[in-house]
Amino acid sequence: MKATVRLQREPFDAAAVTAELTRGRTDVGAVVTFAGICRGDERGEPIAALTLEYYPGMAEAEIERHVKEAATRWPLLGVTIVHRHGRIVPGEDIVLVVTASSHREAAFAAAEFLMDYLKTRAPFWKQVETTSGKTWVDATAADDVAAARWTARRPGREAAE
Amino acid sequence: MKATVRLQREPFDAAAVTAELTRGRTDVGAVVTFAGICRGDERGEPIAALTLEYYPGMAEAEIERHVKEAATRWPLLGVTIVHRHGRIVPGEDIVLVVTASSHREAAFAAAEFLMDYLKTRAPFWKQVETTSGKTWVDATAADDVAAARWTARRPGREAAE
Amino acid sequence: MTTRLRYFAWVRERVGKPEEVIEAPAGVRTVGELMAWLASRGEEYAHAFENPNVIRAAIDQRHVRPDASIKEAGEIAFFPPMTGG
Amino acid sequence: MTTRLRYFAWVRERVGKPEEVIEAPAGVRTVGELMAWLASRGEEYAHAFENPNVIRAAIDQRHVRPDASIKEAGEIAFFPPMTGG
Repeated sequence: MKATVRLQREPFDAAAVTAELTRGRTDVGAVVTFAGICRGDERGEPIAALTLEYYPGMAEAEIERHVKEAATRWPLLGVTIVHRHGRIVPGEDIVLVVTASSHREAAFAAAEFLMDYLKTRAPFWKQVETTSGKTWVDATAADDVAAARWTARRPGREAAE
Repeated sequence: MKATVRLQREPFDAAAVTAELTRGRTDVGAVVTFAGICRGDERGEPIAALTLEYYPGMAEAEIERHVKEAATRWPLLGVTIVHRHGRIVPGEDIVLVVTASSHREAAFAAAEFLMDYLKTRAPFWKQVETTSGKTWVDATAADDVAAARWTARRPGREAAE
Repeated sequence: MTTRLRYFAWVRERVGKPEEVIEAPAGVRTVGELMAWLASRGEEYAHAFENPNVIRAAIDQRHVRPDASIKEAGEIAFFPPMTGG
Repeated sequence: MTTRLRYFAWVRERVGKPEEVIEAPAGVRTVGELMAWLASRGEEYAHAFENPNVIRAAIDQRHVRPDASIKEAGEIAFFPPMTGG
Protein backbone atom coordinates (compact mmCIF):
# COMPACT_ATOMS: atom_id res chain seq x y z
CA MET A 1 0.00 0.00 0.00
CA LYS A 2 1.22 3.48 -0.89
CA ALA A 3 1.09 5.68 2.21
CA THR A 4 1.92 9.38 2.30
CA VAL A 5 1.68 11.65 5.34
CA ARG A 6 2.52 15.33 5.05
CA LEU A 7 2.37 17.99 7.73
CA GLN A 8 2.88 21.45 6.34
CA ARG A 9 2.24 25.12 6.91
CA GLU A 10 1.43 25.89 3.25
CA PRO A 11 -1.97 25.45 1.57
CA PHE A 12 -2.23 22.37 -0.65
CA ASP A 13 -3.97 21.46 -3.88
CA ALA A 14 -6.45 18.72 -2.93
CA ALA A 15 -7.03 17.74 -6.56
CA ALA A 16 -3.32 17.25 -7.22
CA VAL A 17 -2.89 15.23 -4.02
CA THR A 18 -5.80 12.96 -4.97
CA ALA A 19 -4.53 12.53 -8.52
CA GLU A 20 -1.11 11.37 -7.21
CA LEU A 21 -2.75 8.37 -5.60
CA THR A 22 -4.43 7.00 -8.73
CA ARG A 23 -2.29 8.20 -11.61
CA GLY A 24 -1.26 5.41 -13.98
CA ARG A 25 -2.96 2.58 -12.14
CA THR A 26 -6.07 0.55 -12.98
CA ASP A 27 -6.57 -1.46 -9.79
CA VAL A 28 -8.27 1.38 -7.91
CA GLY A 29 -12.06 1.28 -8.17
CA ALA A 30 -12.97 3.71 -5.41
CA VAL A 31 -11.38 6.86 -4.04
CA VAL A 32 -12.82 8.68 -1.04
CA THR A 33 -11.55 12.16 -0.29
CA PHE A 34 -12.31 14.06 2.89
CA ALA A 35 -11.47 17.75 3.01
CA GLY A 36 -11.76 19.56 6.33
CA ILE A 37 -12.19 23.26 5.67
CA CYS A 38 -11.85 26.29 7.95
CA ARG A 39 -15.37 27.68 8.41
CA GLY A 40 -16.12 31.37 8.91
CA ASP A 41 -17.71 30.66 12.29
CA GLU A 42 -17.00 28.51 15.32
CA ARG A 43 -20.02 27.58 17.45
CA GLY A 44 -22.00 30.52 16.11
CA GLU A 45 -19.36 33.24 16.40
CA PRO A 46 -17.61 34.67 13.30
CA ILE A 47 -13.88 33.96 13.27
CA ALA A 48 -10.97 35.69 11.54
CA ALA A 49 -8.69 32.66 11.45
CA LEU A 50 -7.66 29.40 13.08
CA THR A 51 -4.17 28.68 14.30
CA LEU A 52 -3.12 25.06 14.58
CA GLU A 53 -0.35 24.12 16.98
CA TYR A 54 1.07 20.60 16.81
CA TYR A 55 3.64 18.32 18.37
CA PRO A 56 6.32 17.82 15.72
CA GLY A 57 7.52 14.24 15.59
CA MET A 58 4.64 12.80 17.59
CA ALA A 59 2.04 14.07 15.11
CA GLU A 60 3.74 12.35 12.17
CA ALA A 61 4.27 9.15 14.18
CA GLU A 62 0.66 9.05 15.44
CA ILE A 63 -0.78 9.59 11.97
CA GLU A 64 1.52 7.01 10.40
CA ARG A 65 0.56 4.47 13.05
CA HIS A 66 -3.11 5.02 12.31
CA VAL A 67 -2.56 4.72 8.57
CA LYS A 68 -0.89 1.36 9.20
CA GLU A 69 -3.76 0.35 11.48
CA ALA A 70 -6.26 1.26 8.72
CA ALA A 71 -4.30 -0.88 6.26
CA THR A 72 -4.61 -3.90 8.56
CA ARG A 73 -8.37 -3.40 8.87
CA TRP A 74 -9.31 -2.78 5.24
CA PRO A 75 -7.88 -3.79 1.84
CA LEU A 76 -6.46 -0.42 0.88
CA LEU A 77 -4.37 0.39 -2.16
CA GLY A 78 -3.29 3.83 -1.01
CA VAL A 79 -3.73 6.49 1.69
CA THR A 80 -2.63 10.10 1.63
CA ILE A 81 -3.01 12.47 4.56
CA VAL A 82 -2.08 16.13 4.49
CA HIS A 83 -2.56 18.20 7.65
CA ARG A 84 -1.73 21.87 7.89
CA HIS A 85 -0.48 23.77 10.91
CA GLY A 86 -0.04 27.48 11.54
CA ARG A 87 -2.57 30.16 10.62
CA ILE A 88 -5.49 29.19 8.36
CA VAL A 89 -8.23 31.56 7.21
CA PRO A 90 -11.90 30.70 6.50
CA GLY A 91 -12.38 28.86 3.22
CA GLU A 92 -8.92 27.26 3.29
CA ASP A 93 -8.39 23.52 3.66
CA ILE A 94 -7.08 22.28 7.03
CA VAL A 95 -6.82 18.56 6.40
CA LEU A 96 -7.14 16.13 3.55
CA VAL A 97 -7.60 12.36 3.82
CA VAL A 98 -7.62 10.32 0.62
CA THR A 99 -8.19 6.56 0.61
CA ALA A 100 -8.08 4.29 -2.42
CA SER A 101 -9.32 0.72 -2.69
CA SER A 102 -10.76 -1.72 -5.21
CA HIS A 103 -14.19 -1.28 -3.60
CA ARG A 104 -16.06 1.55 -1.98
CA GLU A 105 -16.77 0.04 1.45
CA ALA A 106 -13.09 -0.09 2.39
CA ALA A 107 -12.38 3.39 1.06
CA PHE A 108 -15.29 4.94 2.99
CA ALA A 109 -14.61 3.09 6.24
CA ALA A 110 -10.89 3.86 6.25
CA ALA A 111 -11.47 7.57 5.55
CA GLU A 112 -13.95 7.84 8.44
CA PHE A 113 -11.69 5.88 10.77
CA LEU A 114 -8.71 8.12 9.96
CA MET A 115 -10.72 11.32 10.38
CA ASP A 116 -12.13 10.19 13.73
CA TYR A 117 -8.61 9.43 14.92
CA LEU A 118 -7.15 12.68 13.60
CA LYS A 119 -9.86 14.57 15.52
CA THR A 120 -9.22 12.85 18.84
CA ARG A 121 -5.72 11.33 18.91
CA ALA A 122 -3.38 13.27 16.64
CA PRO A 123 -1.57 15.96 18.69
CA PHE A 124 -2.98 19.11 17.10
CA TRP A 125 -4.68 21.98 18.89
CA LYS A 126 -6.89 24.62 17.30
CA GLN A 127 -7.05 28.18 18.47
CA VAL A 128 -9.69 30.51 17.05
CA GLU A 129 -9.11 34.19 16.44
CA THR A 130 -12.20 36.38 16.82
CA THR A 131 -12.71 40.10 17.37
CA SER A 132 -12.71 39.37 21.10
CA GLY A 133 -9.33 37.63 21.10
CA LYS A 134 -7.86 34.17 20.78
CA THR A 135 -9.34 31.09 22.43
CA TRP A 136 -8.49 27.40 22.35
CA VAL A 137 -11.17 25.16 20.86
CA ASP A 138 -12.57 22.61 23.33
CA ALA A 139 -12.57 18.96 22.34
CA THR A 140 -16.10 17.74 21.71
CA ALA A 141 -17.71 14.69 23.25
CA ALA A 142 -19.19 13.88 19.81
CA ASP A 143 -15.69 13.37 18.41
CA ASP A 144 -14.81 11.00 21.27
CA VAL A 145 -17.98 9.01 20.63
CA ALA A 146 -17.15 8.83 16.92
CA ALA A 147 -13.63 7.58 17.64
CA ALA A 148 -14.90 5.03 20.18
CA ARG A 149 -16.79 3.23 17.38
CA TRP A 150 -13.52 1.82 16.12
CA THR A 151 -12.09 0.61 19.43
CA ALA A 152 -15.39 -0.98 20.48
CA ARG A 153 -14.85 -3.49 17.69
CA ARG A 154 -11.49 -4.52 19.13
CA PRO A 155 -12.06 -5.36 22.78
CA GLY A 156 -8.95 -5.61 24.90
CA ARG A 157 -7.12 -2.70 23.35
CA GLU A 158 -5.48 -0.41 25.84
CA ALA A 159 -7.66 2.65 26.44
CA ALA A 160 -4.80 5.08 26.03
CA GLU A 161 -3.49 3.32 22.91
CA MET B 1 -29.14 23.26 -0.42
CA LYS B 2 -27.34 23.42 -3.75
CA ALA B 3 -28.03 20.21 -5.70
CA THR B 4 -26.55 19.35 -9.08
CA VAL B 5 -27.11 16.10 -10.99
CA ARG B 6 -25.40 15.54 -14.33
CA LEU B 7 -25.56 12.49 -16.56
CA GLN B 8 -23.12 12.68 -19.40
CA ARG B 9 -21.14 10.67 -21.91
CA GLU B 10 -17.98 12.81 -21.60
CA PRO B 11 -15.26 12.41 -18.95
CA PHE B 12 -15.37 15.02 -16.19
CA ASP B 13 -12.87 16.86 -14.05
CA ALA B 14 -13.53 15.70 -10.50
CA ALA B 15 -11.48 18.52 -9.00
CA ALA B 16 -13.39 21.21 -10.88
CA VAL B 17 -16.73 19.65 -9.91
CA THR B 18 -15.72 19.57 -6.23
CA ALA B 19 -14.44 23.15 -6.34
CA GLU B 20 -17.79 24.39 -7.72
CA LEU B 21 -19.51 23.26 -4.54
CA THR B 22 -17.35 25.22 -2.11
CA ARG B 23 -16.07 28.21 -4.08
CA GLY B 24 -16.70 31.53 -2.35
CA ARG B 25 -18.42 30.14 0.73
CA THR B 26 -17.25 29.81 4.33
CA ASP B 27 -20.07 27.76 5.86
CA VAL B 28 -18.75 24.44 4.54
CA GLY B 29 -16.52 22.61 7.03
CA ALA B 30 -16.44 19.16 5.44
CA VAL B 31 -16.47 17.91 1.87
CA VAL B 32 -16.57 14.20 1.07
CA THR B 33 -15.88 13.13 -2.48
CA PHE B 34 -16.42 9.63 -3.78
CA ALA B 35 -14.99 8.74 -7.19
CA GLY B 36 -15.92 5.41 -8.74
CA ILE B 37 -13.26 4.45 -11.26
CA CYS B 38 -13.27 1.87 -14.04
CA ARG B 39 -10.83 -0.87 -12.96
CA GLY B 40 -8.75 -2.90 -15.39
CA ASP B 41 -10.35 -6.12 -14.19
CA GLU B 42 -13.82 -7.34 -13.30
CA ARG B 43 -13.98 -10.31 -10.91
CA GLY B 44 -10.46 -11.32 -11.80
CA GLU B 45 -10.63 -11.06 -15.59
CA PRO B 46 -8.89 -8.21 -17.45
CA ILE B 47 -11.32 -5.92 -19.25
CA ALA B 48 -10.93 -3.60 -22.22
CA ALA B 49 -13.80 -1.29 -21.31
CA LEU B 50 -17.15 -0.89 -19.58
CA THR B 51 -20.25 0.30 -21.37
CA LEU B 52 -22.99 1.86 -19.26
CA GLU B 53 -26.56 1.84 -20.52
CA TYR B 54 -29.14 3.92 -18.68
CA TYR B 55 -32.80 4.88 -18.71
CA PRO B 56 -32.92 8.54 -19.73
CA GLY B 57 -35.44 10.50 -17.72
CA MET B 58 -35.86 7.88 -15.01
CA ALA B 59 -32.15 7.96 -14.09
CA GLU B 60 -32.19 11.72 -13.52
CA ALA B 61 -35.48 11.54 -11.59
CA GLU B 62 -34.31 8.66 -9.36
CA ILE B 63 -31.02 10.36 -8.52
CA GLU B 64 -32.70 13.70 -7.81
CA ARG B 65 -35.22 12.01 -5.51
CA HIS B 66 -32.40 10.40 -3.56
CA VAL B 67 -30.50 13.66 -3.30
CA LYS B 68 -33.65 15.24 -1.82
CA GLU B 69 -34.02 12.28 0.53
CA ALA B 70 -30.40 12.73 1.68
CA ALA B 71 -31.10 16.42 2.35
CA THR B 72 -34.01 15.51 4.65
CA ARG B 73 -31.83 13.04 6.58
CA TRP B 74 -28.68 15.13 7.07
CA PRO B 75 -27.89 18.88 7.31
CA LEU B 76 -26.25 19.23 3.91
CA LEU B 77 -25.07 22.43 2.26
CA GLY B 78 -24.56 20.95 -1.19
CA VAL B 79 -24.56 17.75 -3.22
CA THR B 80 -23.20 17.16 -6.71
CA ILE B 81 -23.53 13.88 -8.59
CA VAL B 82 -22.03 13.21 -11.99
CA HIS B 83 -22.66 9.84 -13.60
CA ARG B 84 -21.28 8.86 -16.99
CA HIS B 85 -22.86 6.55 -19.54
CA GLY B 86 -21.50 5.06 -22.75
CA ARG B 87 -18.06 3.50 -23.13
CA ILE B 88 -15.52 3.98 -20.33
CA VAL B 89 -11.99 2.60 -20.31
CA PRO B 90 -9.94 1.46 -17.27
CA GLY B 91 -8.60 4.35 -15.21
CA GLU B 92 -11.45 6.71 -16.16
CA ASP B 93 -13.99 7.97 -13.65
CA ILE B 94 -17.51 6.49 -13.85
CA VAL B 95 -19.28 8.35 -11.08
CA LEU B 96 -18.62 11.21 -8.71
CA VAL B 97 -20.56 12.03 -5.55
CA VAL B 98 -19.65 15.17 -3.62
CA THR B 99 -21.34 16.14 -0.37
CA ALA B 100 -20.75 19.32 1.63
CA SER B 101 -21.81 20.05 5.19
CA SER B 102 -20.73 22.05 8.22
CA HIS B 103 -19.61 18.82 9.89
CA ARG B 104 -18.04 15.61 8.72
CA GLU B 105 -20.60 13.08 9.97
CA ALA B 106 -23.34 14.39 7.65
CA ALA B 107 -21.01 14.63 4.66
CA PHE B 108 -19.75 11.04 5.11
CA ALA B 109 -23.18 9.52 5.77
CA ALA B 110 -24.85 11.27 2.82
CA ALA B 111 -22.09 10.24 0.41
CA GLU B 112 -22.36 6.59 1.46
CA PHE B 113 -26.16 6.67 1.31
CA LEU B 114 -26.10 8.14 -2.19
CA MET B 115 -23.53 5.64 -3.46
CA ASP B 116 -25.45 2.67 -2.03
CA TYR B 117 -28.57 3.93 -3.79
CA LEU B 118 -26.81 4.62 -7.07
CA LYS B 119 -25.49 1.06 -7.03
CA THR B 120 -28.86 -0.59 -6.45
CA ARG B 121 -31.68 1.77 -7.49
CA ALA B 122 -30.50 4.11 -10.23
CA PRO B 123 -31.35 2.61 -13.65
CA PHE B 124 -27.86 2.01 -15.04
CA TRP B 125 -26.49 -1.27 -16.36
CA LYS B 126 -22.83 -2.11 -16.84
CA GLN B 127 -21.54 -4.31 -19.60
CA VAL B 128 -17.90 -5.43 -19.61
CA GLU B 129 -15.86 -5.88 -22.73
CA THR B 130 -13.18 -8.57 -22.53
CA THR B 131 -11.23 -10.50 -25.13
CA SER B 132 -13.95 -13.15 -24.98
CA GLY B 133 -16.78 -10.72 -25.76
CA LYS B 134 -19.28 -8.53 -23.95
CA THR B 135 -21.16 -9.57 -20.82
CA TRP B 136 -23.58 -7.82 -18.51
CA VAL B 137 -22.37 -7.36 -14.94
CA ASP B 138 -24.52 -9.16 -12.36
CA ALA B 139 -25.87 -7.19 -9.44
CA THR B 140 -24.16 -8.17 -6.19
CA ALA B 141 -25.85 -9.21 -3.00
CA ALA B 142 -23.32 -7.09 -1.10
CA ASP B 143 -24.67 -3.94 -2.74
CA ASP B 144 -28.23 -4.86 -1.76
CA VAL B 145 -27.13 -5.43 1.82
CA ALA B 146 -25.36 -2.05 1.83
CA ALA B 147 -28.47 -0.27 0.51
CA ALA B 148 -30.73 -2.04 3.02
CA ARG B 149 -28.88 -0.30 5.90
CA TRP B 150 -30.69 2.90 5.04
CA THR B 151 -34.23 1.54 4.72
CA ALA B 152 -33.92 -0.53 7.89
CA ARG B 153 -33.88 2.75 9.80
CA ARG B 154 -37.22 3.76 8.35
CA PRO B 155 -39.64 0.90 8.97
CA GLY B 156 -42.85 1.02 6.97
CA ARG B 157 -41.31 2.25 3.74
CA GLU B 158 -42.52 0.42 0.67
CA ALA B 159 -40.01 -2.21 -0.40
CA ALA B 160 -40.12 -1.14 -4.04
CA GLU B 161 -39.87 2.55 -3.16
CA MET C 1 -55.60 -0.13 -23.93
CA THR C 2 -52.26 0.48 -25.61
CA THR C 3 -49.09 0.73 -23.53
CA ARG C 4 -45.55 1.66 -24.43
CA LEU C 5 -42.99 -0.89 -23.30
CA ARG C 6 -39.28 -0.22 -22.91
CA TYR C 7 -36.52 -2.77 -22.45
CA PHE C 8 -33.00 -2.25 -21.14
CA ALA C 9 -29.72 -4.17 -20.97
CA TRP C 10 -30.07 -7.94 -21.54
CA VAL C 11 -33.87 -7.76 -21.52
CA ARG C 12 -33.59 -5.42 -24.52
CA GLU C 13 -31.04 -7.69 -26.19
CA ARG C 14 -33.18 -10.80 -25.75
CA VAL C 15 -36.43 -9.16 -26.86
CA GLY C 16 -34.48 -7.70 -29.77
CA LYS C 17 -35.81 -4.13 -29.61
CA PRO C 18 -35.57 -1.19 -27.19
CA GLU C 19 -39.28 -0.40 -27.18
CA GLU C 20 -42.68 -1.18 -28.67
CA VAL C 21 -46.35 -0.36 -28.24
CA ILE C 22 -48.54 -3.28 -27.22
CA GLU C 23 -52.19 -3.92 -26.51
CA ALA C 24 -52.45 -6.31 -23.58
CA PRO C 25 -55.57 -8.51 -23.16
CA ALA C 26 -58.13 -7.23 -20.65
CA GLY C 27 -57.26 -10.00 -18.15
CA VAL C 28 -53.69 -8.74 -17.77
CA ARG C 29 -53.89 -6.40 -14.77
CA THR C 30 -50.49 -6.40 -13.05
CA VAL C 31 -46.83 -6.11 -13.97
CA GLY C 32 -46.39 -9.81 -13.12
CA GLU C 33 -49.29 -10.82 -15.35
CA LEU C 34 -47.90 -8.65 -18.12
CA MET C 35 -44.53 -10.44 -17.90
CA ALA C 36 -46.29 -13.83 -18.10
CA TRP C 37 -48.29 -12.69 -21.13
CA LEU C 38 -45.17 -11.26 -22.83
CA ALA C 39 -43.34 -14.56 -22.26
CA SER C 40 -46.04 -16.27 -24.35
CA ARG C 41 -45.50 -14.02 -27.37
CA GLY C 42 -42.59 -15.92 -28.94
CA GLU C 43 -39.19 -17.42 -28.44
CA GLU C 44 -37.30 -14.14 -27.86
CA TYR C 45 -39.85 -13.01 -25.25
CA ALA C 46 -39.86 -16.45 -23.60
CA HIS C 47 -36.07 -16.15 -23.29
CA ALA C 48 -36.19 -12.57 -21.96
CA PHE C 49 -38.84 -13.37 -19.35
CA GLU C 50 -37.84 -16.96 -18.52
CA ASN C 51 -37.00 -15.97 -14.95
CA PRO C 52 -39.39 -13.12 -14.05
CA ASN C 53 -38.03 -13.03 -10.46
CA VAL C 54 -34.83 -11.37 -11.63
CA ILE C 55 -36.55 -8.77 -13.81
CA ARG C 56 -37.27 -5.33 -12.39
CA ALA C 57 -40.02 -3.05 -13.65
CA ALA C 58 -40.86 0.64 -13.66
CA ILE C 59 -44.16 2.31 -14.46
CA ASP C 60 -43.82 5.85 -15.73
CA GLN C 61 -40.19 5.85 -14.58
CA ARG C 62 -40.82 4.78 -10.97
CA HIS C 63 -39.76 1.40 -9.60
CA VAL C 64 -42.75 -0.92 -8.99
CA ARG C 65 -43.26 -4.44 -7.71
CA PRO C 66 -44.79 -7.30 -9.74
CA ASP C 67 -48.17 -6.82 -8.06
CA ALA C 68 -48.42 -3.19 -9.23
CA SER C 69 -51.45 -2.41 -11.38
CA ILE C 70 -50.75 -1.47 -14.98
CA LYS C 71 -54.13 0.22 -15.39
CA GLU C 72 -52.93 3.81 -15.45
CA ALA C 73 -49.52 3.08 -16.96
CA GLY C 74 -48.31 5.23 -19.83
CA GLU C 75 -44.89 3.58 -20.11
CA ILE C 76 -43.73 0.32 -18.58
CA ALA C 77 -40.05 -0.63 -18.52
CA PHE C 78 -38.42 -4.02 -17.88
CA PHE C 79 -34.75 -4.44 -17.01
CA PRO C 80 -32.27 -6.50 -14.97
CA PRO C 81 -31.19 -5.46 -11.46
CA MET C 82 -29.32 -2.18 -11.66
CA THR C 83 -25.52 -2.10 -11.65
CA GLY C 84 -24.68 1.61 -11.78
CA GLY C 85 -22.44 3.69 -9.57
CA MET D 1 16.87 11.66 37.13
CA THR D 2 16.44 14.55 34.69
CA THR D 3 13.52 14.56 32.28
CA ARG D 4 12.66 16.86 29.43
CA LEU D 5 9.13 18.23 29.68
CA ARG D 6 7.18 19.74 26.79
CA TYR D 7 3.95 21.72 26.97
CA PHE D 8 1.45 22.47 24.23
CA ALA D 9 -1.55 24.77 23.63
CA TRP D 10 -3.00 26.27 26.82
CA VAL D 11 -0.80 24.13 29.06
CA ARG D 12 2.19 25.80 27.38
CA GLU D 13 0.60 29.25 27.73
CA ARG D 14 -0.16 28.77 31.43
CA VAL D 15 3.24 27.33 32.31
CA GLY D 16 4.78 30.13 30.28
CA LYS D 17 7.33 28.07 28.35
CA PRO D 18 7.27 25.37 25.67
CA GLU D 19 9.75 23.08 27.37
CA GLU D 20 12.15 22.64 30.25
CA VAL D 21 14.36 20.04 31.88
CA ILE D 22 13.37 19.06 35.41
CA GLU D 23 14.61 16.75 38.13
CA ALA D 24 11.63 15.14 39.83
CA PRO D 25 11.92 13.88 43.44
CA ALA D 26 12.46 10.13 43.80
CA GLY D 27 8.90 9.61 45.12
CA VAL D 28 7.36 10.81 41.86
CA ARG D 29 6.84 7.61 39.88
CA THR D 30 3.86 8.12 37.55
CA VAL D 31 2.57 10.72 35.14
CA GLY D 32 -0.21 11.56 37.60
CA GLU D 33 2.26 12.03 40.45
CA LEU D 34 4.42 14.20 38.19
CA MET D 35 1.43 16.47 37.45
CA ALA D 36 0.72 16.79 41.18
CA TRP D 37 4.36 17.66 41.87
CA LEU D 38 4.45 20.18 39.00
CA ALA D 39 1.27 21.86 40.33
CA SER D 40 3.17 22.56 43.57
CA ARG D 41 5.99 24.41 41.83
CA GLY D 42 4.33 27.84 41.63
CA GLU D 43 1.30 29.79 40.59
CA GLU D 44 1.65 29.28 36.83
CA TYR D 45 2.05 25.51 37.29
CA ALA D 46 -0.84 25.40 39.75
CA HIS D 47 -2.99 27.11 37.12
CA ALA D 48 -1.85 24.81 34.28
CA PHE D 49 -2.43 21.63 36.28
CA GLU D 50 -5.42 22.77 38.37
CA ASN D 51 -7.60 20.13 36.68
CA PRO D 52 -5.33 17.16 35.88
CA ASN D 53 -8.28 15.13 34.58
CA VAL D 54 -8.44 17.21 31.41
CA ILE D 55 -4.71 17.08 30.72
CA ARG D 56 -3.32 14.44 28.39
CA ALA D 57 0.22 13.16 28.47
CA ALA D 58 2.69 11.47 26.17
CA ILE D 59 5.94 9.73 27.01
CA ASP D 60 8.45 9.70 24.21
CA GLN D 61 5.71 10.77 21.83
CA ARG D 62 3.21 8.04 22.69
CA HIS D 63 -0.08 8.69 24.48
CA VAL D 64 -0.06 7.39 28.05
CA ARG D 65 -2.47 7.29 30.97
CA PRO D 66 -1.86 8.99 34.32
CA ASP D 67 -0.79 5.70 35.91
CA ALA D 68 2.05 5.23 33.39
CA SER D 69 5.51 4.98 34.92
CA ILE D 70 7.90 7.82 34.11
CA LYS D 71 10.94 5.74 34.97
CA GLU D 72 12.25 5.21 31.44
CA ALA D 73 10.91 8.48 30.03
CA GLY D 74 13.20 10.62 27.91
CA GLU D 75 10.58 13.26 27.08
CA ILE D 76 7.21 13.81 28.74
CA ALA D 77 4.61 16.08 27.15
CA PHE D 78 1.47 17.61 28.66
CA PHE D 79 -1.34 19.07 26.59
CA PRO D 80 -5.12 19.56 26.42
CA PRO D 81 -7.38 17.07 24.57
CA MET D 82 -6.54 17.13 20.87
CA THR D 83 -8.61 19.16 18.42
CA GLY D 84 -7.01 18.46 15.06
CA GLY D 85 -8.56 17.32 11.81
